[in-house]
Amino acid sequence: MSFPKMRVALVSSIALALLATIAGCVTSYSLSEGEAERRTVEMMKSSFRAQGQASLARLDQDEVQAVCSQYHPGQAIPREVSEKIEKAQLAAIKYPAKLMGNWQAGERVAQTGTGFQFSDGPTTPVGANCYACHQLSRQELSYGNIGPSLYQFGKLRGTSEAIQKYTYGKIYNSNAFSACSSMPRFGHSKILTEAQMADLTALLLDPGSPVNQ
Amino acid sequence: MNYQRRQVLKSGGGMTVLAVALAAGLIRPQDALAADWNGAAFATKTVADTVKAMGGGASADSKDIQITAPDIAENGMVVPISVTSNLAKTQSISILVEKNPNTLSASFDIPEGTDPFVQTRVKMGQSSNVYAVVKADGKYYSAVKEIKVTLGGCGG
Amino acid sequence: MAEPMKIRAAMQGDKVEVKVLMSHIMETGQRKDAKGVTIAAHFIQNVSATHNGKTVLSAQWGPAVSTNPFLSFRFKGGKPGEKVAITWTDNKGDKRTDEAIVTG
Amino acid sequence: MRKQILAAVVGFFCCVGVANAQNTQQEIERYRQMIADGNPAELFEAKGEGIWKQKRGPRNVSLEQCDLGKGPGVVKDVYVELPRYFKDADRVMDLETRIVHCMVTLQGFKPEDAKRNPFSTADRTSDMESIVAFVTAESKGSKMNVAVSHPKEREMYQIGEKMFFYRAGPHDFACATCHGEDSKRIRLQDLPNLTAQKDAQRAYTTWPAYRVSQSTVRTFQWRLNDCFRQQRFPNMEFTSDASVALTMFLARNANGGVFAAPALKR
Repeated sequence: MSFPKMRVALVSSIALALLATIAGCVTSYSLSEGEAERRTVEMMKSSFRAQGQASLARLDQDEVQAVCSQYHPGQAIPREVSEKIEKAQLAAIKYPAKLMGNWQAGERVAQTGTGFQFSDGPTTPVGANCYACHQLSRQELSYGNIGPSLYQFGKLRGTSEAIQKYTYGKIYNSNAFSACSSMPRFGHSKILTEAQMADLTALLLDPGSPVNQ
Repeated sequence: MNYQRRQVLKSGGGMTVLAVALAAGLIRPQDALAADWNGAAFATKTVADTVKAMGGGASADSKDIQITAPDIAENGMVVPISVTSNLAKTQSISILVEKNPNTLSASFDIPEGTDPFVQTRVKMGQSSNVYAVVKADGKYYSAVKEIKVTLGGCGG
Repeated sequence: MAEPMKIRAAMQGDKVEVKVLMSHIMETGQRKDAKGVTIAAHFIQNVSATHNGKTVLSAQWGPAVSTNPFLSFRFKGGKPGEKVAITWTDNKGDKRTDEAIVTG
Repeated sequence: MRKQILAAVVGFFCCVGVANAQNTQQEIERYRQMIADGNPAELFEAKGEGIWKQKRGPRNVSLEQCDLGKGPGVVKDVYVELPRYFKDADRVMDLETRIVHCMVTLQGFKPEDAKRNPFSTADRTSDMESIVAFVTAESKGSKMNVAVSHPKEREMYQIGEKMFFYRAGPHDFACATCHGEDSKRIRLQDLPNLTAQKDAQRAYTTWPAYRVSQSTVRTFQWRLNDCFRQQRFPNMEFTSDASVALTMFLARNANGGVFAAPALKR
């Protein structure tokens, strides 16, 4: 899976031109595009230090991250680029036998914002922090809006096998359905366990879940 | 015991209060250095007990006490609260948070010539009813307001 | 050791409005440090405000008053140029007094 | 005070009960107005001024002769022109980097000692936070005016911009994930769109800030460090080149905004 260099370069220069317009005043950059990219990575590697579970290897981008860094939020991604990402990411999803777990456990995962930070110890719970970006149950007033509201997610869609598979898959790898999504690839990047993702699927789909009241 | 404690507290503080509070195991010695600090009241865990420890019986609801505070606090570490009493001869204003580990947050004596008004900020461990208890002309009155505390930030 | 307070005292009609910020940790005694050891309670217990030798407010506080406490109140009988003094005492015996001049 | 009365009136007419998203926002706004009067950051500004003037370090001198960009001893309005290129160090520096530089060159501290305690923790306070509170307060009311004229300033801006959009780590986050679009929130916290001038101005001009959740003044260096922590990146070193580059990008984008910090935040 590789992207033609030309296209990436072209797209990123368009993106840069757009940003230069927004920033307005910066008329000229002193570094060429390639040089700027090289220096950025080099500077980051010399400016961060590994701590706890966060090693410097985290600064290395995979292909999706590298490509998606070229497109700024709200900016359209060319169809051939997004299709390529979505196809490859979809093919890599691993589904468990049981897609729906326990919604109560899912609610805890949705409320938990810790895990994977350099400040988190080995026993710090790992959560999905869904409420940071999504509305889910009505009882929780403190929710964000980076992602769409998921209130009544299951009530509107039912709990068919296909919906369960889509829901689990979206949690597992958001980029399989929406290239360069802001949402972490919870399964692909091994953030959550299979059981946690099944519990979140239940939180979204189970008719008894507060999300569907 | 209860009667005796109230008598002691009514007497206005001093070593007796300290001795009783220590005997009850409510506060530790270093918490009670100040002679005019009602340790027993600050150790209470219910609104009724706080009012008792301050020397009152039951407090009556009053529309003449106004609590100004947000319905929702963005952070429980700093919850702004002001209390205005329109009761004649207001002598003291106290702020109580029902669900904090200890109910009483702060108590203010209002001398003649000072407005029956105070504004301060308190910590709230969780969403709770907040009471303003006012002593006026020797009697106790109260008002209540619910304040929700939200969980903020990125969660980590 | 204790840091100075910030006191503002200003005429509001015929009254003096006083606003005070105090530098104090207001440790509850309920928190634990990184090693899991409970951090001892450390908080202001008494606050008094005086004007021309007369007490215009006195307060008793518990550890639930916010860190770096804020206090505001109003009293009658003050004039621009006069002093308002605030004193706090904490449960470890630390004490601090600061003054402010009433502004017009 | 008038704001408080207005807020009280608004609150009076606002229904109590199950709050919907809109009046949740309204109440949070009311909360912010109620705490705005009486910012404990003032306590830190006073403390910082004391530290600035105190003779310290192996050479036992104060920081009063430190050149923050407008000549030795000038503190007024320096922050709105930082970061900038400093010839004596041949480096673009933000305020914290320059303070460390002065602690080393004037006071004789070892660099590692000068950088040792940049952010307060639960059991120790940071002098750096107080010094920064003092210096930044001296720019209150002035307009952001960061230059990108020196080649090294342009370079840092360009690299800072790249860094802003750089997605990495287990969560695929970049700064832009949370700060690249209008009207977004995490939980109930509004997220400034740092690529849009108005938001960039409002955000940058309100740091440093007294954080009520942390009972201390947090600096812009802290803001970046903690964003990267939550981005699941490794620990960004205090006053590192990357931190200065990103600050350059964000400060420059805030040009024209009126500086209003140290502010008061959740």
